[in-house]
Amino acid sequence: MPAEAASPKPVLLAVEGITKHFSGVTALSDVSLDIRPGEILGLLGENGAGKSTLLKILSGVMPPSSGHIIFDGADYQPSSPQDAKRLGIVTIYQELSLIPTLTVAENIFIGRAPVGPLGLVSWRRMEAASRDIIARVGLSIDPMTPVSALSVAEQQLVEIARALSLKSRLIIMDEPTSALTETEVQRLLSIMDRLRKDKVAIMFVTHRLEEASAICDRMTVLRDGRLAGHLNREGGPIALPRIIEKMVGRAASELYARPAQRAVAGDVVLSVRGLRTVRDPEAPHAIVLDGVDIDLKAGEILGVAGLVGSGRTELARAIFGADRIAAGTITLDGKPIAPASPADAIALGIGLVPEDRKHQAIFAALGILPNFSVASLGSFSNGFGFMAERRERDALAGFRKMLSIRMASAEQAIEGLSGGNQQKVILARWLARDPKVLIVDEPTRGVDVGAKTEVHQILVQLAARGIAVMMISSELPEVLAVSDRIVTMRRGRITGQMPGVEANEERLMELMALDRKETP
Amino acid sequence: MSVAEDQRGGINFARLLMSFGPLLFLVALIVVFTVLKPSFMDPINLFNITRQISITGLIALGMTFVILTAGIDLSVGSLLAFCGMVAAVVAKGGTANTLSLSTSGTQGYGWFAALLAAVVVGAAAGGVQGLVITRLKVPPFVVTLGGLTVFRGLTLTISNGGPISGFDASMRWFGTGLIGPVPVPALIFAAAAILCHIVLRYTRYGRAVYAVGGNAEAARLSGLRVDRILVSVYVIVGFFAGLAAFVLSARLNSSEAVAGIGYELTVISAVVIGGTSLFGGIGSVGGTVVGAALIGVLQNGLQFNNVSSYTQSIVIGLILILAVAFDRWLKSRVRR
Amino acid sequence: MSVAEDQRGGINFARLLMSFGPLLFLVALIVVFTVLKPSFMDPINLFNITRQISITGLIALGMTFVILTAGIDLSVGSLLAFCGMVAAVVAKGGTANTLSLSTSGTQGYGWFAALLAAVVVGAAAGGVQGLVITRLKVPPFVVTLGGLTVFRGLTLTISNGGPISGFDASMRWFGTGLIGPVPVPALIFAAAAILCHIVLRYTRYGRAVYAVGGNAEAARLSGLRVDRILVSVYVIVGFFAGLAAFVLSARLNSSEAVAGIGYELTVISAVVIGGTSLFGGIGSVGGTVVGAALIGVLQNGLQFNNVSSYTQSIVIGLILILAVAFDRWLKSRVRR
Amino acid sequence: QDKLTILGSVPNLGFPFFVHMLNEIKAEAAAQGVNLTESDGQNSATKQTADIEAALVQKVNAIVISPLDVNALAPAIEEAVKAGVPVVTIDRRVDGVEGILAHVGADNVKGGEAEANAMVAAFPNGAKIFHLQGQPGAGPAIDRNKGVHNVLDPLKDKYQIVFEQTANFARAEALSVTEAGLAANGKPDAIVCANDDMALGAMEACAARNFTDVKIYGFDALPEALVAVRDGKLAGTVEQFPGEQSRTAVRIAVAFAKDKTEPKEKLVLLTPIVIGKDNLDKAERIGETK
Ligand SMILES: Nc1ncnc2c1ncn2[C@@H]1O[C@H](COP(=O)(O)OP(=O)(O)OP(=O)(O)O)[C@@H](O)[C@H]1O
Ligand SMILES: Nc1ncnc2c1ncn2[C@@H]1O[C@H](COP(=O)(O)OP(=O)(O)OP(=O)(O)O)[C@@H](O)[C@H]1O
Ligand SMILES: [Mg+2]
Ligand SMILES: [Mg+2]
Repeated sequence: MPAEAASPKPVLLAVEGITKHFSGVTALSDVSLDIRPGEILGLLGENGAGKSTLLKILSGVMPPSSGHIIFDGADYQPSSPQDAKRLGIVTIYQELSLIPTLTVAENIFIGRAPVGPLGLVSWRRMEAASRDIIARVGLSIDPMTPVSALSVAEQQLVEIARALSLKSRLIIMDEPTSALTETEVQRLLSIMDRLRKDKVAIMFVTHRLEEASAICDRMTVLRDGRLAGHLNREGGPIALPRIIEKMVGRAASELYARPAQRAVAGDVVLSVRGLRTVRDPEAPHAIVLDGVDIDLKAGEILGVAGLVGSGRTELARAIFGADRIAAGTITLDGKPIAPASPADAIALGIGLVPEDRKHQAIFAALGILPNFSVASLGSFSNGFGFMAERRERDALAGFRKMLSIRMASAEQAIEGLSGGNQQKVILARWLARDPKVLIVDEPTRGVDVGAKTEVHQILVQLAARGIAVMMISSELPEVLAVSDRIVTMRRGRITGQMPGVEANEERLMELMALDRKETP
Repeated sequence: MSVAEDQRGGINFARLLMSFGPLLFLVALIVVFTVLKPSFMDPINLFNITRQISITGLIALGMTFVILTAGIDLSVGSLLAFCGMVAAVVAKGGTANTLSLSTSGTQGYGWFAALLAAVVVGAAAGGVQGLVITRLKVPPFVVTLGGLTVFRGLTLTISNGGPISGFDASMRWFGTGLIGPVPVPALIFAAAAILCHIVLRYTRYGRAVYAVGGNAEAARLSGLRVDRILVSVYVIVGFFAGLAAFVLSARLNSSEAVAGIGYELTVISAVVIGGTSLFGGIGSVGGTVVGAALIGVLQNGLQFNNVSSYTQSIVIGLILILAVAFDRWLKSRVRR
Repeated sequence: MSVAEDQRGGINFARLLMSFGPLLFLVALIVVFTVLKPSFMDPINLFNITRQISITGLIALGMTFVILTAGIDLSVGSLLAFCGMVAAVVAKGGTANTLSLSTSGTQGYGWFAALLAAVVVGAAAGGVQGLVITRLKVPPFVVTLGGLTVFRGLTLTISNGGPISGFDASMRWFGTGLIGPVPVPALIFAAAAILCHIVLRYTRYGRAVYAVGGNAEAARLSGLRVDRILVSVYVIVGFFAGLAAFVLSARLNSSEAVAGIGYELTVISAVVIGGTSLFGGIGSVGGTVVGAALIGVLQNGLQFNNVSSYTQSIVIGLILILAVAFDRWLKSRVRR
Repeated sequence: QDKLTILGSVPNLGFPFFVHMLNEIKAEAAAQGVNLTESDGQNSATKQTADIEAALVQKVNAIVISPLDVNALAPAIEEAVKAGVPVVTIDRRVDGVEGILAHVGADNVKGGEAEANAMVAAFPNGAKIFHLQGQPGAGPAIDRNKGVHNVLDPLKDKYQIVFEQTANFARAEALSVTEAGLAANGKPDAIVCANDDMALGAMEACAARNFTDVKIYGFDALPEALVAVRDGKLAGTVEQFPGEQSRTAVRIAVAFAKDKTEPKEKLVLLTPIVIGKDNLDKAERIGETK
């Protein structure tokens, strides 16, 4: 007894010399770290550094090639996620692990639905309980909604809510905030703080360094699968430049820097008036567009800010012909257009990088090459319909360099790339088309800090070439960093607009939450 | 049944209508056939129909579990024949190719042993297929297609091609008996359907089946024992193939080596027409019952009106497509 | 063939091995059969095999397109019978149930018209099914299951159950002729396979087929006309069913109403054994050819050794499962 | 005016043999002035049972049926007998049911024996034989196979079956099976097939190899086979007089249904014969070959 009291903070989990090989790739090499109860450990690193791989090993999804793990003083070799769950290790995965065909409530109670006296599932109790659980993360949707009807952000919140509702000693979070806006992030951080006080250990992965800096007690940084070092909170939060230096291995360059000189925006290319979209009764809470007016000029980057569910994605999809329009007009270069399908919109010179990469953008089993060229099959083929593979490969090679895409070969299945690199391939897909209007929905979701800067530079370059770029983003620093002009949305309406140089986080937040003021 | 319930277990009118496609269609068919020939509604005929659908219906219940996990079982027809032959051997007390319809002189083990043998063999055969699917990672389509030919071959080998006929009255009761006016096979089917409905809707196991079908990887990450659940659904469908085999043998007073040929398609149609998605995660027992009834009513009704066999094929094919198209159309209407 | 090539068109040893599961298995089977009976390797027998697999093989080529889009076509067997009957009617110049095996006295339109009729009718029937799938949003399984019974009914109606027999020598050449030592059907199959390989591997259309099967929503958002592509694959499989029907009729010198029963399962097996995923997006023509050959060699080899038909069923079923299990095992080995 | 209605049920209208049978039933029903309800068993005992049940609900006056499977259809036929509906069976005899009005048939076992005997007669000094069997498990396949073996098994020394395989009653399968047999065993003297479709398939396989002197025997005496027999391409085919059976059955059923006329014989057995080039005129459907 006294011996235990002597060390008030024993190590909860220790990773010792973990190595993981995939065919040809070494994802982790001799990585060690530890975490104590009541501690938030940030796990940071560039895309493909091996963070998710490490977390998957900890949660029993895959075994390490070598090395071992100690949990609670005992050897820990989980053979499946259940083993981890039983020990109180709960994971929020980077690729969301909800069952789309089931309701929110069932997803929260998967495998542990409340049962009545006969051992039969009590739907009523399940509904009531899940309503409380999702309320904790600030969601107010009907728990009987199928998950397939939720936006990515809502799904991410459901996943967080589920993890929080489990009795846990260690919570592993792999980019839980990648689709969230400031409000939800703040709520999550305060929940994490409360858990810390309850002596729960949290391992936290994010590419948003401000968040990490704000909440983490310690950080472990990975670089190319190797341990780059540990950082400790000394008095104040861990400073960003220190983190970046550890991550990229060189001194931090300035991030989110607006290029001083920007071409003056040209004529209006795309103009939207009175756009309305139809309500989908499968998701009755869904905010639909309620008369949106917006102009997009050649050579400008228009940032679109808003809270989760404000209708930004809806706007993008409507312009792109992916969803049906109930009312309103869209004009491109002064001519009214009515794209009935994405194919029509693309033919008119519009491109869209969708927000849900896994379901809407990538062809998981296909190679990088076909993923890259799928939107430009016409320009990569000859008159007889045969693919001009050399041209295609050369183009991909160009973008690989330009976007520094980390990949083994053009044949590699895109599945095998880290999330950030997948995103770059999707960007390359649209850059190859050289569109007039490019809409990017959460373009840097899950993209590391270095690549993020690259993406921003690419967007700026595109604008400089005269392309009209509309960027939807939930990260205000990002919106502020690259937008020439910013509009804010709230409940399917535009609530304000201003030049990028005049904007700051407070003004935007106010406009994004405008109707609090509006309502008397 | 579940087709009319919403997720909360209550009744929701929009959903009721939405999920009513096949049921509405079924009602419409019954009305049409009754108008064409009022004796269609004769209780005897209606009970005939329930008895007729009970065999494929039983298997379709099991198939609902399998398809909910995004699997498929093509072996059910052959497995039915195999279990039927096993039941016959047990009931008659030997593999002798007994063609006599009389039971005198046979030294069998009684109906209970025969029933037990049929369902145990069915469940075991299903389990083996499930293990091959999960352990050797061979797709269900391939494994059960293999099963289709293997079980047929085994059946023919046991019986040396011929049927085994002539069971005692206690066994035959399960195929031909009545309780009040209701045929026993129909009662067995109804009881099994209610049981399956409860299992799928109100047990953790049932919800796990839906979860595995909705997204197997996510289900695994959520801590479900995906492989065990997958094996279990093949055990269930095998069990039902065995039960159906017993009822069929009792009804025909004979187990034939050629029984059940082509049943896999009828059974899968019933499930799919009932709204269960071949990609898993979506569907219900109520839908399957309606699907099975739709097929049964259609066949009986056309026969009743003396429609020529060739025309029957054409009409049945078209109406099945129409029924599902109507369902999709209804659902898309309700949605907007 | 594609199984051995990597995406660059070059040879990559790991990939070669990985995709070699069924091919290795095929080679092993051939070796075993040759050891059992050396005359198995007699060119006559080998050409027999190529001729035998050419009918289902042709349809399997078309089915590869369909399955690559995550679709399925169960109607191919019936459609084959239907197209064969149409070809016969055109070749014989009428629907009269002409039984004469000689062609004297018939006033037909010649082989070219018959061929044209078969493939046009096949493609059109496929197209109609494709439209029902995409416009009415009825799952392919249901539509083509409907098609299975509809086309059979139509065939029986045209022919009134009987065969139409006796074609002229120019038509029969397509089924029985030889070019050098090689049977014409085998050459047709080989040419079609090469064409399909090129289309899927080297054209824009082929890329689109893989994309639609890989992720239909992403394909739509990438500007592909998903519905058109879906319809097109059913047109293609229908075309091949028509072509196969023509070759089969030419070979048998007769078009029968009962032709092609159960072909859907053989054809789908060939595709799936060849490594094409029923969930779409993954697969190759080379794999399908190997799958078809595997089935053909297995059947022929067992018959060659006069294995009893009951045992044949059992062995074929087990070996199909084994071949795929072996393939999965190889792939999982290469992966780590 | 109460016109009588009878049910005419055959096992599978996918096969020309049964199409002919049903056509003859139809013709005789028309001649007798009764309504006919048609039923196609579609190769499924449950379907044929269901059809009988439906007919009983509709109160048909008599049933004429060729059962798909004599055992599996017995309960349904028993039900009909219990309901007081006269039943006449054609072609395949149901043993276990009391009270069947009459059976008109030709025994498939006898047919198989006739077929084998014809072959034996053609090769008095023995022969090397291929045997193509019907669909495994199907009634006629079992019976015809039994008949062939009844004759050939005792003569094993002289008549060797070197290749015995099923071709599922299908022409395309018979063609490829025979091809395999020819490649494996060389040319046989005779090929004995369980139906005409398979015989015609075997014939194509032999023709492709120029083995024109192989004697091929079929079963069912379909018009197409009769033509081939006439042209010397098939050696023979077994005639079971399905048309005659059908017409007789309908006459018996209608007579009883009208005024309870008991049939003269409860069991009318027609002896199957083998049709060769010399007795083509005995074939029931020779008229259909022009
Ligand atoms: N299943 C797999 N098969 C092959 N390689 C893989 C697999 N999973 C991951 N990798 C590789 O392992 C490396 C580490 O990937 P991991 O997903 O752990 O990165 P990460 O740090 O989580 O990146 P991100 O920030 O982009 O999510 C990458 O190079 C990736 O390509
Ligand atoms: N594919 C979809 N199917 C059904 N409903 C959807 C879909 N996408 C979004 N929604 C619903 O529409 C609403 C508006 O979401 P939208 O994605 O347009 O907002 P957003 O401003 O982009 O916010 P987010 O950060 O959630 O993407 C959400 O509440 C969501 O429930
Ligand atoms: Mg990651
Ligand atoms: Mg969005």
